[in-house]
Amino acid sequence: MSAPVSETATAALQEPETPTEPPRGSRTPWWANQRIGLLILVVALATVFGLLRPAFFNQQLVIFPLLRDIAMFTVVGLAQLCVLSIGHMNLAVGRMAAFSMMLTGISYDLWHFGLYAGLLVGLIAGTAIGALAGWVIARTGVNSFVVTLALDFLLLGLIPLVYTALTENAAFVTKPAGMRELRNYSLADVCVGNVCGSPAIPQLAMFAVIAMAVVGWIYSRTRLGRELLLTGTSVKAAELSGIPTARRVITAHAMSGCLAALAGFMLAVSTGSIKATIGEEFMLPSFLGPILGGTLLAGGFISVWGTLLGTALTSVIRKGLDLLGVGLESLNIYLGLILLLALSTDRIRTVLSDRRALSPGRGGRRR
Amino acid sequence: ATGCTTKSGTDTAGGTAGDDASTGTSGGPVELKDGSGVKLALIPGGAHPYFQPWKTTAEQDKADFKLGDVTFNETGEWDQGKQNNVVNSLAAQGYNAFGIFGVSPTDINTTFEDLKAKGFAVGSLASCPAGDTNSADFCLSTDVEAAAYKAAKATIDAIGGEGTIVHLTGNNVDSNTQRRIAGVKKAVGETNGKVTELPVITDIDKDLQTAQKAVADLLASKGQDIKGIVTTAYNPAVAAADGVISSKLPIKVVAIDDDAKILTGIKSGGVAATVAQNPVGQAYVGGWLLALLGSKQCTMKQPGVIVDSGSFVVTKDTVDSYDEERKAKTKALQTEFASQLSCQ
Amino acid sequence: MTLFRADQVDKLFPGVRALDGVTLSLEAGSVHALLGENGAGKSTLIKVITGLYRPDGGRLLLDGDEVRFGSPHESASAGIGVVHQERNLIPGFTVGENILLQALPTARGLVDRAAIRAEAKRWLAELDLDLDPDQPVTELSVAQAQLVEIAKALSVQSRVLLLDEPTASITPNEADRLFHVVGKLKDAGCAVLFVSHKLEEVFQICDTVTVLRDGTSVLESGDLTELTRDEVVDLMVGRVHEALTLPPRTVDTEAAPLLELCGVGTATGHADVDLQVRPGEIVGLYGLVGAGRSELAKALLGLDRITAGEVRVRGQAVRIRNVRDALRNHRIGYVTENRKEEGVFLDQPVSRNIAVTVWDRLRKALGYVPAKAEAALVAEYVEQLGIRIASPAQYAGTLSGGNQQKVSLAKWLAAKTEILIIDEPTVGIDVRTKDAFHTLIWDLAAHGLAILLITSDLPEMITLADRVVVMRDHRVCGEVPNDHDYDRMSQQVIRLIHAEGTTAA
Amino acid sequence: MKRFVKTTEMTLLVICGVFFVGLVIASGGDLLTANSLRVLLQFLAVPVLIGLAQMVVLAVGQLNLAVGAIGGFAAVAMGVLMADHGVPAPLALLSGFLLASAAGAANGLLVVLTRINGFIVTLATMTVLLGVQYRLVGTRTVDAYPAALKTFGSYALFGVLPLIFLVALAVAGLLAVMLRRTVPGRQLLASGGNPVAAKLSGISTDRSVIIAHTTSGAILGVAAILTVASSPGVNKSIGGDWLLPSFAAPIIGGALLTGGSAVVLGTVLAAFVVRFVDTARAEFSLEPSWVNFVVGAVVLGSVVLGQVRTRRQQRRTVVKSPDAVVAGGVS
Ligand SMILES: Nc1ncnc2c1ncn2[C@@H]1O[C@H](COP(=O)(O)OP(=O)(O)OP(=O)(O)O)[C@@H](O)[C@H]1O
Ligand SMILES: Nc1ncnc2c1ncn2[C@@H]1O[C@H](COP(=O)(O)OP(=O)(O)OP(=O)(O)O)[C@@H](O)[C@H]1O
Ligand SMILES: [Mg+2]
Ligand SMILES: [Mg+2]
Repeated sequence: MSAPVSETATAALQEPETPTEPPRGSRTPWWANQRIGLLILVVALATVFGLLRPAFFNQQLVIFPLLRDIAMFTVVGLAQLCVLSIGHMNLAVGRMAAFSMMLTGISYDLWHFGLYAGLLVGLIAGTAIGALAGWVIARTGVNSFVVTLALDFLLLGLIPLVYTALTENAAFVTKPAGMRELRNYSLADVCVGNVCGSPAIPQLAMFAVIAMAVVGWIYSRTRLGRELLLTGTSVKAAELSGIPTARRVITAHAMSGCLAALAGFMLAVSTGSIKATIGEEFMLPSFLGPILGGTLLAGGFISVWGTLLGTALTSVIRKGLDLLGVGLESLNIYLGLILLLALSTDRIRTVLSDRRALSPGRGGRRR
Repeated sequence: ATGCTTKSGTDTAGGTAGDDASTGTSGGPVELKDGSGVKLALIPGGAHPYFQPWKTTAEQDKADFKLGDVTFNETGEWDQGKQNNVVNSLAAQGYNAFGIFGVSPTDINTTFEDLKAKGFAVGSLASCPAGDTNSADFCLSTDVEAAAYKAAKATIDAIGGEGTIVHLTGNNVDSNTQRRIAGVKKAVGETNGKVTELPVITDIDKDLQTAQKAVADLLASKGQDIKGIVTTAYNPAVAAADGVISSKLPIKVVAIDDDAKILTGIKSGGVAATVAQNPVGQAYVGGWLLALLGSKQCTMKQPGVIVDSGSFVVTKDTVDSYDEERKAKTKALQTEFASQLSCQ
Repeated sequence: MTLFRADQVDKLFPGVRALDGVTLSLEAGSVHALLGENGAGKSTLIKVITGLYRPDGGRLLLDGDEVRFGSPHESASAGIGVVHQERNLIPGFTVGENILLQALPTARGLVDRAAIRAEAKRWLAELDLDLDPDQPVTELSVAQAQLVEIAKALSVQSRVLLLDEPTASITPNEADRLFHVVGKLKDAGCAVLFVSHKLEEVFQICDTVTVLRDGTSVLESGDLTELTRDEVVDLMVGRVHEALTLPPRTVDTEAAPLLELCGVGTATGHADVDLQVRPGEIVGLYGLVGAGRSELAKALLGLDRITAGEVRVRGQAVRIRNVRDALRNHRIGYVTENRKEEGVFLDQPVSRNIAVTVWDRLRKALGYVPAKAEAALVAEYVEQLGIRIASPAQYAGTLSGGNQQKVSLAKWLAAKTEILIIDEPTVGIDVRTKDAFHTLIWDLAAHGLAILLITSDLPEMITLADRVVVMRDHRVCGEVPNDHDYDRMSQQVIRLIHAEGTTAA
Repeated sequence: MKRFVKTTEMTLLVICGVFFVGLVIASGGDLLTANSLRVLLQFLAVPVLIGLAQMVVLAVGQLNLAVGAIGGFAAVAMGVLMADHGVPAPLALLSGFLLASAAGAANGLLVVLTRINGFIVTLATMTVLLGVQYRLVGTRTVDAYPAALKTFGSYALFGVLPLIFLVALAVAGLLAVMLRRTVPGRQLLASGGNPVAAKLSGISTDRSVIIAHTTSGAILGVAAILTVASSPGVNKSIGGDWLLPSFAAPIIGGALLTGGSAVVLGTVLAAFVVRFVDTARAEFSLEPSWVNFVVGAVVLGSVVLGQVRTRRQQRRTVVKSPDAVVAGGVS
């Protein structure tokens, strides 16, 4: 395959004696990489907490639930990441999780579905509600912030109505076979011959691994992912390059809804029942993970690993403070301060690396 | 005494049936032999005035029963996931007896089961799991339906047995709220139509201003028709007491709990009555029980038994004496539980 | 008398030495040209002078005294006015406020609206611009916005005025008004710096010239009367620049048109537009700014509603729904005039910018795009178009304008389109790259592509087009076959435009 | 005037009118009694202020997630100063106000100095302030403050116009004047509308960001004062429910998330709309679920309408909003 450009034109277009600019990316030293910085931070904090409280390394009681939490909030973060990739927000992540789990709950309670059939129902419901949000945004052009906020209110109204109508205790308590196992089993319960996995790693984490793999693959290897990122960089340019931006907006929101449903399922499994308030605490972590990890609020750049690390950072801090016995009167103060400090060091690293490259860098992105 | 209902069906007769030969006197509490191995954790659902007596009572437990250690940890912040984390962290640090107010009544059994599976002593305090099963060793809690029933009764009494009342409460999608709504409905139903109830106002316990606004709107639109307000959540109680006074309407407010703010209201007449619960008793007796179970001195004869910790209608007349009654109830609880135990 | 002098100025960006010991002197009562290819460092120099960038070396002298500007505010107070290359108006503010933004007049602590109106009127009048100072700038056309910016620069009453490509998007008419003002300033003893890629203008109004090449000054304050156009170009390019010669190319006028418009009307106001483009033919679409050419192109691509008439592609009447449809089903491509917003993805790697149209073709099962195939394809176009990049992972936003434009074109070549609509391909692009683009467009037509060329640059039109279709007020008002004779052609075209004596504002 | 007819404000005004008339009819005229009107307005004061506090930060292109935390923290600080430390009311209120402003200024400074995303900065300060708020009051409800303050909080001119509502309106007026008629206000909007252009015009966008956050803090300080004055007491729940309404009001009111828009009137009107929904809830004894449903629908409806209109206008737009940033940016 060759472009219809002749030798003469090509020759005319060449710029012979001008030296090429050195690559920009390779200029940043490894220690200024945000992901590596985060990783170091997480490991360092874990070490400090572990030294102060050896119980931090208790596999069953600390590491296991910690990893289960990180896994769940990573999926929550990925749900937000999908819409962030196109420069949108999903303020209804939590409520989408609640909505899809409501259908999962109905499928268990009323239709007596199996564990995974119910999960499938939930994922479909999540995808559908996400697609609905995306469709409204694409059709009306209204800001995603507003649409998902309004959708959040709508669902906040709808969900309790359904729960109070269908259940006695405002929760679906039927537990299909396998749910308890999924909550408690770790890799220690997976054996090949005599070799078993670590008891510290919950089986539930496999959902996060799958989600990360799929999302990571989509964004780094497929046309869909690239088109989403380009849509996030500039909708106009994307539209004019033949990307069906409206469809991409719907896809991104549908992916977000699907992942929210998965996170809701993980929460339901790890706490025990399917209730109306599932996902209420999802919103802030959903932003925190991706953004700490380097995903841009403005769209166009995402990091799946960063989301995992960002989520891990906040979970580890919280867990460590828990173990240190920091009471509620100080917990949030420390949490906020550590977070600010951690982020400032990130900034300091960037500045340092820029200075090494002999110049001020690009100003911080707005918002 | 107020008519405390005990929900455990098998043991309505009182504290004499089924004594184990090895236990102490059937009428009195069992003596704890050695509590030094017990590290007791009292875990409320989150920060709330209701649980504040737990903090001091925990220390009292430690002193009275010579426990190895006690802690009071409210960092779960009304989130079942976070509460589970707190529980696990404490377990990792060697705590082995847990008195827990489960954030989510429908989920807490799962947490209880996890803890039991690891061999810890677990008590459900101040709230019982939703449904018919309690996976903890016991549940020592206000019977919320009964308490709401009493509160509604008190309201009906206060308005003279006739008129319209309204019920203000918290999170609609919570099984305890549903029980409270049922309790009030029951009391209203018993008046054979003399008292009517407006639709329940739910979800206004999140913060004081939401409650205040809801009360003000209610009074502005329906204030003339309402004779009494029964509240079964904290912020609405504070807001209703204040709102009624400033609107100068002749409405009787029945509140919940005995926070300083509300007791002042009772004394000044702004609040007709309140239904006090028994947090001290829950923490004290709960701690004692957990120590017995945690030190393996005793086991429950009937795991999962549910006991009402009592609820007390406080009016201007009883405001100075109700605490005595409550203390008596606490004593009685120990006796009551003694018969539930089989000890070495 | 030297009013302002930049002495041995250095400026480094990560990985780029944008300025390397550049010296520039501005004399009172003279207009000084600053020339150079794309990326030579002209805008950077201006930003250093105005205090937007801190220089990494060298001195700035105003009236012989060394000055340091920490911010544009300080330079403005020192009497340096500037029109930047980029559009810099605040949306939501009125024309008046935008003009006086640097120093809003106040009365009793509050912004004085009457004063704004009066003062803004004065500067608008200076430019012969009939605009209401209370009009929001969002309602302005590109040209009007550009003129408002010039008014803004004048309003600081500067002794030194820096103009960075002020004429890139205004009509010759408006440019003349600007030159008139520049003349007045010159007579009043101001120093004016003028940056432009339109050498005719430079020779028309400038007295002296500084030429930059790759961040160094290769000619300092040369006298323009002693230089020829070719000499200047040679200096910019750094070698002898040969005049553009295009090989002969014939169009089969009998061939069936690839693209044909019959009486097309659009929701944006076009009516009765007839147009035909044959394979191998370059049809020029000329008109003044705002004549509706770009909008016609966008309507063709389904971005606006077509309300009347018929669009035929390869003889078939079609309804094109969107760009994807145009690309996939009709092989039509559109190189936009708005490079920065619509042409390239500034915050994405060059590779993605080029490959965006071909993922469809490269993708395997599950939408998987093999990185190797993508890289190979990108490398091919990077090489053929001579796009100057350090690596395909470099962000398009860090490229110079000319290279960005090449990227914007590359994706349509990669898509193997057969009908190409090219809108203002060489705005803000230096002479040499411009010639290269002309060769390229010519070459594409020779290979059988049907090309619709929209440009407001008449010499470019006359160099390239086979036929020139002239548009005015959203209607086609005539067609001239091109005989490549500049004088005759330009007369014919201008006459068509002004046939009824109306001029576009 | 012609331009006004087409604005979001106009749409909202119409919606407000329709709602009000509807409610008056539904209540059989009861809504027009002095008491009902007073209650309606009394609970508008704080929502208006928190909406404005968010709006001014949105105007410069930032977000403030700490609205509730700053307000709650300041309110609790005032309450505790008066009740526990016996500080005289005016002094306590002033300190609370200053604390809130300082918290806002801290937000701004952190954003500017660290260049960390404002979203994360305010999230972190929110967490810290929530901690401080709890540390100050614990689980108590503090209400031992002077009666005069409570009188101020509940007093209504002619029995209809609550003082606190008038205070909120006054703040709105001041803010409007600041944004429309003062140089820092204009510079703030310019920084939000097109930061690059603002910079090139010699405006310090950093300063604008700090001013915006500080103003936001100050408005929240006023909101805290009104809360203290009009609540039965202050406890750790104060401010807990402010975040979403703070966004809803300006966004329904027509603010752009990208910055550069000053919609004081729109924000106030949007607060009215939300308040009407509340009133309707009481009037019809609706379940809260239905109210959320209605709010969701109204938000979506009004904004879709507004969007259709602005899109029509934008057809003719040439000067672009800030995404037209120069390649490479300006540091
Ligand atoms: N903010 C920046 N960060 C990094 N590199 C930059 C920045 N601004 C400019 N450059 C680089 O500096 C060099 C000079 O750019 P400049 O914009 O001054 O060129 P110019 O002569 O104005 O070109 P044009 O004619 O296209 O406007 C280019 O290589 C450009 O990529
Ligand atoms: N003064 C103006 N006020 C508002 N809109 C204007 C004005 N001038 C032009 N426009 C808009 O621009 C449209 C024409 O722009 P278009 O880009 O299609 O013209 P063009 O011939 O391609 O010129 P250009 O060289 O600017 O690309 C007009 O129809 C109108 O919508
Ligand atoms: Mg330039
Ligand atoms: Mg055009």
